[in-house]
Amino acid sequence: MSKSFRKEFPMWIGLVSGVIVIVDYFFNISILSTLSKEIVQWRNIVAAFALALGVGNLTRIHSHAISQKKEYWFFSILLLVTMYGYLALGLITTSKSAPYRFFWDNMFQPLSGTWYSMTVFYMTSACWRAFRIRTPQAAVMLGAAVLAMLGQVGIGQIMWSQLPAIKNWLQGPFTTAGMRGITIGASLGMISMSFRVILGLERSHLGGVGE
Amino acid sequence: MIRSGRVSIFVFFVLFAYLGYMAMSRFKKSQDLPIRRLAGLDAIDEAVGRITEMGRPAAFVFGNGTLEAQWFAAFDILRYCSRETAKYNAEMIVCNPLAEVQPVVEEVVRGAYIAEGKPQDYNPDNVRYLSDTGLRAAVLGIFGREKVAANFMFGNYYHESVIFAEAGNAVGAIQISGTANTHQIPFFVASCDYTLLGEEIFAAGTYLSRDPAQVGSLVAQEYAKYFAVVIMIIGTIMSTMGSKALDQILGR
Amino acid sequence: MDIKTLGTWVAAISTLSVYSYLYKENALFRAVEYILVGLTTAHLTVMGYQNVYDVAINPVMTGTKVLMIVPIILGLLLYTRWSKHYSWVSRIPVSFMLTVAAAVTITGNIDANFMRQVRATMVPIKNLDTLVVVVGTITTLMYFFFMKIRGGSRAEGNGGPLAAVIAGGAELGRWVMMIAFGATFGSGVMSRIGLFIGRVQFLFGDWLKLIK
Amino acid sequence: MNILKTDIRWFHAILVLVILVPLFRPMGLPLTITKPVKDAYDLVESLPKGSIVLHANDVAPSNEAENWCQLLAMVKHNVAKGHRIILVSTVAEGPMYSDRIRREIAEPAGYVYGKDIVVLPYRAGNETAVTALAEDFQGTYKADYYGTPSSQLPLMQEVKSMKDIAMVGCWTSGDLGLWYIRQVEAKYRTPTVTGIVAVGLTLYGPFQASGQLKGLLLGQAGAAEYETLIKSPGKGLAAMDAQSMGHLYMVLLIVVSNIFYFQAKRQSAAAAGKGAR
Repeated sequence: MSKSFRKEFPMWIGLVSGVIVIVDYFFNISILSTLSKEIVQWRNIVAAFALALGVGNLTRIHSHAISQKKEYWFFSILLLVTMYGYLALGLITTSKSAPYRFFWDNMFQPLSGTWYSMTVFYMTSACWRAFRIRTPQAAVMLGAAVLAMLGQVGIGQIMWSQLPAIKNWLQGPFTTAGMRGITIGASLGMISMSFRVILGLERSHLGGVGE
Repeated sequence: MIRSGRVSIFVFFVLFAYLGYMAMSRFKKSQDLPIRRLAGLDAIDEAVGRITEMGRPAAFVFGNGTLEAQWFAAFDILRYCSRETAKYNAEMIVCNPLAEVQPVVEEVVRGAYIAEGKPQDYNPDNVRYLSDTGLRAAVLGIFGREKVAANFMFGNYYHESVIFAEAGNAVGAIQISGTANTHQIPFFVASCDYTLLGEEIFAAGTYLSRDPAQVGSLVAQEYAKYFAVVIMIIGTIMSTMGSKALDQILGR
Repeated sequence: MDIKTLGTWVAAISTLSVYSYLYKENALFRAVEYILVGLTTAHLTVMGYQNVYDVAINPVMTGTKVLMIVPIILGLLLYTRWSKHYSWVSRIPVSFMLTVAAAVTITGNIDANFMRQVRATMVPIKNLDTLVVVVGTITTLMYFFFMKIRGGSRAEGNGGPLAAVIAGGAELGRWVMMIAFGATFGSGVMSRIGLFIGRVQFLFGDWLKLIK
Repeated sequence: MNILKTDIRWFHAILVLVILVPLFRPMGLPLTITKPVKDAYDLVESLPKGSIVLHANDVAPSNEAENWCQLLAMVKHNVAKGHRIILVSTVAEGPMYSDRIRREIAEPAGYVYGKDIVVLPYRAGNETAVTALAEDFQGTYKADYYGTPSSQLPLMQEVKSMKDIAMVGCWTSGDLGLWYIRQVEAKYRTPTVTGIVAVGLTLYGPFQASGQLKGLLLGQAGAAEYETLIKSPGKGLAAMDAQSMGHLYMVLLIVVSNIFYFQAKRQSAAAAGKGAR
């Protein structure tokens, strides 16, 4: 098949489905409405198929590491065994079975929760390292952060009874204004970026080689 | 036919597209780039220079959020970073949390190497799928073991922003970040050397590629912002005087 | 040792291995890191498979919704990536996934994040709060004017009155953003400490039974 | 010695102590009940016995520390008032937490599965999933999380539309509450409350102010306030003193680091001055 067909055909499939979803958003046409709902659901299904690509990528990288005896190759074995073992367990016994739940409850869940909780340590180092009054604007950011922090806990209320009100003021009008300004600008960026993707003007994903 | 409540948005959308098209054709003729330089982008070149000098790798980390426009903007920046690293024979590890874009990420990086005339240097093992929850662990591990000297963080970021930014700092990496997620921008601003705020991540791609379609849509965005400012001023004056007319028209 | 106690021990050891990174990257951490990547990938795939089975495969097999064959075929086409000659075919589903995501981004943003935000700013100015919202939003948006008109006025002093207004507005917008960033950073602290307290309550409560 | 170059791990170690001590020795710092939490409490309090409450449970490991204690507090209140509970989720982990509610709270209180409480499976699709369940609840859930057909669950038979739901609670770190505001509250006027993580105030504050949300629980503090109202101290309340000390510690770090920073800057400026002479 010709080279341009290989490029154009996927683009047209995308264009048609994208346009259907957008037209359905603006216009009430029953057939498009049904189709658009289907398309959005189809996308989620296709995306689920893509998960196997992730499995493939990990398998390739880690079997390389093992066969070439790269540094840490032993851990690659651990990864592959865990991944395929858990995958088999889930596919054979389903995710509701007790053994599957055991690993989910006692490994996945605490590990994942612990990862999130690590943020507090990095917040600590950010507080120590990053908040320096180098410019007047940095001073304003620092001041707002300190007031907001003290205003939202009991100890701040003991220190100064007005702190919660100040915190609410900073997190109210100022945060609304600053974040809304960013949101309006960013939404325009998102719309035009997405529009280019639909029209095929942005096509690095279609085997574009940066031409 | 047209859904109620979406008339004004539809008119806006059509005008937006039309303006973008006009600006695109104008730029094709004049080639005059009408936008200012963004500071964070010079820093990318600086960072690539640094990793080349130090002989340590860079990391490009996507945010953990679902697939939407910020990802596309991140692809554009990834392409630029990959081309720069390919040009100077430096190494860059790409960390991707989302399986559905894994083919795209691989294509972008491979394409950058081909564009630089070095397809043989492309190492697919450096484009790593790490799964959403796994990403956090793996990125910290990669930072710690590979001692990355530069860290690019772009896309749909959540919680992980502060972890990656501070962990990257702990290994001494120069850090450039960008996201449109307002709840994460503060952490990037506090911890990174350069941060692209909100819409700037979309403008970055335009500046880097100078692609007519991108320039065109950036100009359209600019007009839309003028429109928004003017509308907000008029609307506020009107509502202060007690008229809700403009709000009602826009709500049609 | 019953299964519940075993589970708690596994969870506690996993938790401590992760925290060990804060001291130094080490073998225990590395093991947990690799396990977590493997576990998550498998978990997502299992969940994805079950979703595909419920929503697509089953309806096709039982004939209740034969149309669901379309996403199944598209999904399978993804795997042509692994073939040398037909890998271009995988661009069809990739293009489909990306454009639909793009379309959903547009429909999700154009009203909620653009028009509604603009309309929400058109409030009657009654007090300081509303003034801050209106002026703050407008000036922050001015910060994102990328065209050269703004740079011209400030750097070269040749921009004319409009450019001067925009430059001034953008500067004010930067201050507003900095306050917003500080306040948001501050409110983030509560979530982050909360997450850590959750783990501490697990370690010292559920595991060691030292706190209630 | 340059204190600014202190090994950051010392600060991490101190942080652990700062959080641990108040957990072992609570100080009983004051806690003001905020209006949005009181509003949520009043709403639950006002619902008659037997009302059907829909909890959209998007608790996952990432938001467990904040949303889980909020949800528990409200479910305990629901159970105390004899409300019947339906749990749905738009995140994959949600049903596993809902299952814990059934096992750990509802059934010990004498709730009968299928009649007083139902756990429904996860539905992908985010806002589209919410739209679907709002438009056709019984059609969206043909079976429960355990695979029992909905036709065999009496509670499911009672929910013909969202109008049969007395209250919706959304527990999330993301946009879930906004979807319910748009798809359920706006269309069926079902009273909606949301529990969110502390950073979510910017997102939900406006809807609370406009009355679209009937109540709002913000982070662990929201849970702690609710626990105070229902007089059942839980993990949220236990955490509040540690929160206070943690916040104070972070503020001190910022202030102290800046003092040393300015001192160092003055010293280097003075040294440069001498060199110039």
